[in-house]
Amino acid sequence: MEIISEKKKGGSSRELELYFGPQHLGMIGNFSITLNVRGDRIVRAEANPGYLHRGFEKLMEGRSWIQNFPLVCRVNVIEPGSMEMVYSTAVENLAGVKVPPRGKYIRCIYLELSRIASHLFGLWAYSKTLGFETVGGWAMYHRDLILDLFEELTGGRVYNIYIWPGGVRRDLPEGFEERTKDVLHEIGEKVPDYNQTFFENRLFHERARGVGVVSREEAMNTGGTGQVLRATGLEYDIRKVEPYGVYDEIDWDVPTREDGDAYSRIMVVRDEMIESVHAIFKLFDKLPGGPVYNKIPNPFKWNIPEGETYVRLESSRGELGLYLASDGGRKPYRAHFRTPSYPHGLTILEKALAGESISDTGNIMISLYVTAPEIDR
Amino acid sequence: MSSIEEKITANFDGIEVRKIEEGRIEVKTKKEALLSTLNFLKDEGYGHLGLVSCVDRIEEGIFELVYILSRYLVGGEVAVDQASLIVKTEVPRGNPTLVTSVKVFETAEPYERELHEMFGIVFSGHPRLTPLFLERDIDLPPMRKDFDTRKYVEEEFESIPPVED
Amino acid sequence: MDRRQLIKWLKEPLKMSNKYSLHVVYFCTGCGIIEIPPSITARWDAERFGVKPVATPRQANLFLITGYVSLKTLKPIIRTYEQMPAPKYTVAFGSCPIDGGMYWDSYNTINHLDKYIPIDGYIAGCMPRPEAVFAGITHLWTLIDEGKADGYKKYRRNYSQYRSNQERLYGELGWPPRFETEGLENE
Amino acid sequence: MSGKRPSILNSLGAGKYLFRRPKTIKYPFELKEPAPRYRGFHLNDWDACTGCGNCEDICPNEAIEMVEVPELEEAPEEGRTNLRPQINYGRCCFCGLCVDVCPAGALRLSRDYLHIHFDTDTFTFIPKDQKSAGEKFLPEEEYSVLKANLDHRRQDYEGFSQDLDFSLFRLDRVPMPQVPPEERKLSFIEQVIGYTKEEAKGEAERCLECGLCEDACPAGLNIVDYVGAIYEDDPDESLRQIFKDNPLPSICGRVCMKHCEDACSLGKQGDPVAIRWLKRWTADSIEDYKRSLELTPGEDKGKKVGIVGAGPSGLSLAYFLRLKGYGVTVFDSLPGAGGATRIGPPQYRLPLDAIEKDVNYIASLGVEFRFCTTVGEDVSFEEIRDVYDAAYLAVGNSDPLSTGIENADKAHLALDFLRSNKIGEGVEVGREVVVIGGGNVAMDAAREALRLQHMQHPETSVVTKTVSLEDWDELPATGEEVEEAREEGIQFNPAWGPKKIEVDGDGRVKGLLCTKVKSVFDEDGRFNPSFDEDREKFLEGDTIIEAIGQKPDFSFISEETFGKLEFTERRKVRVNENGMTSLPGVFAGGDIVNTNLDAVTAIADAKVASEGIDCYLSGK
Repeated sequence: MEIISEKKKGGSSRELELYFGPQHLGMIGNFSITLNVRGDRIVRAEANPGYLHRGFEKLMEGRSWIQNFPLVCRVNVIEPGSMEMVYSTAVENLAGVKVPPRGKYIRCIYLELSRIASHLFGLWAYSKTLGFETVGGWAMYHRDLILDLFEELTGGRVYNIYIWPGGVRRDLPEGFEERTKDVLHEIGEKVPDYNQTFFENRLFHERARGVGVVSREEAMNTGGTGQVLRATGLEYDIRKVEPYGVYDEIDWDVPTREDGDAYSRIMVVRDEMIESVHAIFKLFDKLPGGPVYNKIPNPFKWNIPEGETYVRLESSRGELGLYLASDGGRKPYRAHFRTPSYPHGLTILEKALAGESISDTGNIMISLYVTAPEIDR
Repeated sequence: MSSIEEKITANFDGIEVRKIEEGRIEVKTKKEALLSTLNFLKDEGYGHLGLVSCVDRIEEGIFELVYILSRYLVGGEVAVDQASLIVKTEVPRGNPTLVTSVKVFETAEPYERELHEMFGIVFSGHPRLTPLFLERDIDLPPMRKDFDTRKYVEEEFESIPPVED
Repeated sequence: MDRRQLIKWLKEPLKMSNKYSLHVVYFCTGCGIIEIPPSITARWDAERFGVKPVATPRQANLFLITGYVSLKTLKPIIRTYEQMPAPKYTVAFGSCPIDGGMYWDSYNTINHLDKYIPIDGYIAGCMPRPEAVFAGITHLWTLIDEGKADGYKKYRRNYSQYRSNQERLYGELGWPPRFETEGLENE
Repeated sequence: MSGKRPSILNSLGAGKYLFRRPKTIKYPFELKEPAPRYRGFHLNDWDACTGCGNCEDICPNEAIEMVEVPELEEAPEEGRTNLRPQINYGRCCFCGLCVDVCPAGALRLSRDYLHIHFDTDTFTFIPKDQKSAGEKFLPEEEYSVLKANLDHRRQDYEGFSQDLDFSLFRLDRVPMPQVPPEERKLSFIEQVIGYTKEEAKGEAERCLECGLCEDACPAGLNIVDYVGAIYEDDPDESLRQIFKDNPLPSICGRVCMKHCEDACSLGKQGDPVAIRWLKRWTADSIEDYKRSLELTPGEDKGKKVGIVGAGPSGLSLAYFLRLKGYGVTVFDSLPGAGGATRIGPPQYRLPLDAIEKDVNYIASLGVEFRFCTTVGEDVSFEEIRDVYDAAYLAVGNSDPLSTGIENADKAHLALDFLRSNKIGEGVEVGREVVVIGGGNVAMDAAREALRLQHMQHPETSVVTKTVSLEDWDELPATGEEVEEAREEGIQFNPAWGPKKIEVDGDGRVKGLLCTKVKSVFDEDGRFNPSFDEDREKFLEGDTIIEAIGQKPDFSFISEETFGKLEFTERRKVRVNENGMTSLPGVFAGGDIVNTNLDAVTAIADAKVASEGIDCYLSGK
């Protein structure tokens, strides 16, 4: 993209300041971007987060270890599963709690299911922004089928509050495996329709190719992880780089693309969904018996020894980390979530939007899968 | 090739390196030596700054800044099973000023803005140290330990009367 | 349409048409917004209740405040509410607008939403499921029938109290008062 | 992929869905049943709920508040309050932690989720259970989705409920190492060996800090604090908390009736916290109380108090008064302090050195003990009333009762039997012993007799039998005691009344003739047993022990002062709220005043009397 020369100050190309504000049809979540545009070219974009800031880390310092368990899954509403997993793993590292093997498997099944649900939500948001209402309807319908599975497994549709330190909260209800496989088969049968209607649709190619390009060096310099990196050909996936749970016990591969534009990111998301569906089948085949939960000490008296830990895992949008420090007391001393949308939404988005047209703002933002609650915490 | 610990201790004095858990190595440096340490580590391949955080050690009267570095690539290939570094430095609570590390890691720019707003740490040389999240200007930065959020809610919000018809 | 509905339509066509075509302003204020896409797409289909999302507050008459309200979001909420044309209704989702919910002790979220803008209906749940949303819509219908959904009149009547509450929260707001505050209390 | 540009018409393929059935759930007409584990509004079974408040403590959003429900009856000693959780759905996040922490398993979540209203006050609700509250719940046919809200919900629509292997508390107790029955019945070694440090910490960690035990304890000990201090590795702090209300931890740690454990909320579905054994661990693990207690007698108030009887009540009063700075002299006819606890419970339950440990500490506070001095013989009660500014009657029930049946003189009296075995020269027992009585003293006598039999007749087969008026479920002895006695092979004959002691030619006891008991208490609950005369039974036995209770012995009080002493209708000394009897300056406590007849209530009376004496003597 050539940079518009400074000379043309007056006339239609004088610089305007527009608010792609919190209340906007193209905006998913509560986030606002201040666009300095000349004509319909964005000269400079400035992200303006903070609309969903609840001061999570301050609240966590005021609650005991088990009281934080329902709070922590509310950091990001689109994929609560990975938040619970990162908090539980951090607490287990600090307190030295072991998780039984069946518990680990159920955790990974639950994480993969919430990854698919989160990708389907992203697909709805992206296709809606590009005008494909039907594809959005399908994605949301399939996501709702997965939410019914969550409701059956954990008792809650969206906030599942399921993974807690020591394992998972309840065992699988009987018949859960068959129903999950039916839902996954139904989604699997729809993939050709998705491809034909959306992924191989020329309109999508026109709108997404070459838009919002983030090169590999740029992504690596500004903390990009997840699809942003994998779309530039780098197989950087925390489930492979730092295996957790049972991801190293099943074989699956990391889909990548080359160009690093919106198109490649969405195609990486699509391939990841298909990969997750296969992973769940493999996990169910190797599901061992036995307990799913090692009882933690009495929650009112649980003093976790002094220390700190940094845990990271692969959420649907990139590397999700948690720096957790304890001073030996009943409450966390400091918790800081490293959420994937933070660098994507603040540094990479501003770089990617520069020089693009206004109509592609929503397109680029959602292809980077920027979700507002994660940035503000 | 020698492990990263020896390399660090070889090149810097007055630095403590300690393995705190599986895959995590803690590197404690002085405030002044921070930028050179980060530069050195970046050249060593630790190009991924995951997080810039701050722990308010109120008893010792210091802010403990935490930089978490991991590796993207090892010799061109994706870095598998590589330990991450937790680089720590201390800043007195009295006047918490520190040189910005945006020149070394561009990722640090929003994190430092947040720490400025939440703890009141001034990063000299930062391109735009403007508020990021908060709408109301609270006199005491909210993430400090001496800021009591429940008392703040009691005074500020509960005191506003409900609307009688 | 059974006879009773027909008589209602003939008697008050304006209220009935207003009731059965609630246009929701598209503003994702809180975490409850994640239950709105399933409600408006195929599986739950809010269109059967006449609920359709629209882009700007100018075309909307229902404002769904989904979940907690942080201080920075409250300003656009108040502006959006004030920009909506007269017969407008607000429905608040979940526990947070009622009494603070999970973030009751957070320095950046408000605990009682009805101190700043009038609310016609609260839906319990954290967060409410699509069925609860539709039950909320039918609750709103009954309120409109009985003429009790008069949040906007209450806003105008007690505008000085609302305005003073808002100003106590933010110091000075960036826009002039919507209605003249003196001499309006007794209207 | 990027070579051939896909045609624009591809997406028309989606047209085939035009002719398929829509997947919409037509909500008000078609209902999607919530999952069996759904987390909706709360259900609370009021019969099981004890109002312990654990749900209120665990709730991260302070949504639960314990509220008094007047129509429920309160029973602190059984650990039931009339508080019930009130849920504020303006705060609740439906996480279910309260369900996982409820020790009684009373709180569950239902599958109801509909409540819509314009008034925020209706979102606060005291959940009731479907069994008792008809008006709160609709039967199946009347339930309609649009009408459902907090006021009326569907009957037995339980959702997320408790699962004991996922609960936030541990139901089973850390096992206490004890000597097995076959081994312990051969000697007097202490049966309960005691916790190690880790075991004590593990047991103390179970306590949910709900405080039901503190309401049930007659002496109101700070149980949550001292158990918490054990968990925090601080036995000194734990001892300080105990000594605020109870100066005899070593004694009470072994023989207390543990009202607290009956009230413990964990006891509803599992083993209560072993509070008594933890108190004993604190007392045992600290060698010298003095170093960790740092208690000094109050500055001298120049007044002296005479205490008659060095039992738990007398000793505690001495301790409390010394802290207030009064001079104290304790009179007791026994050679050592401890009163009933000294001569009653045998060595395997309460060894003498445990008693001495507590007594020595109290003595070190400057209490003057006058042992082997019987009030009424060596010194008169009137003398005490004149010399001392106040007197305290704590003589306890020291006079054993006899059945008065034929040849009753041939039988041993339980108290004398136990006393001589513990501090006297001991008693010879035959090969078959029959103990008359069903209380704790009878259990002690029977188990002690069994041990003596094994020691005095090593190789021969010996048997001990007990006969009691009460049937199995009415036995006054604590369940544990009866259980341990049966483990040791003691044969029980419940619901049989003693009629006549058979004696052979030269006066040796042959056995006991008993008649069947129809009922022990008459219709308005007073003790007046009725017998079925024609059903009789003969129990062989060469030694008979009578353990049917004790009564106080007021012979040391002169006639005219005794006349002025008022009694309640249950023959207990009447005392006002300060513990003072009708005689001015004379206070009373212990078994002669309260009806629990145990050490901890005696200590509670002493605490009340210490405040009373302080006010009386400083003229308030």
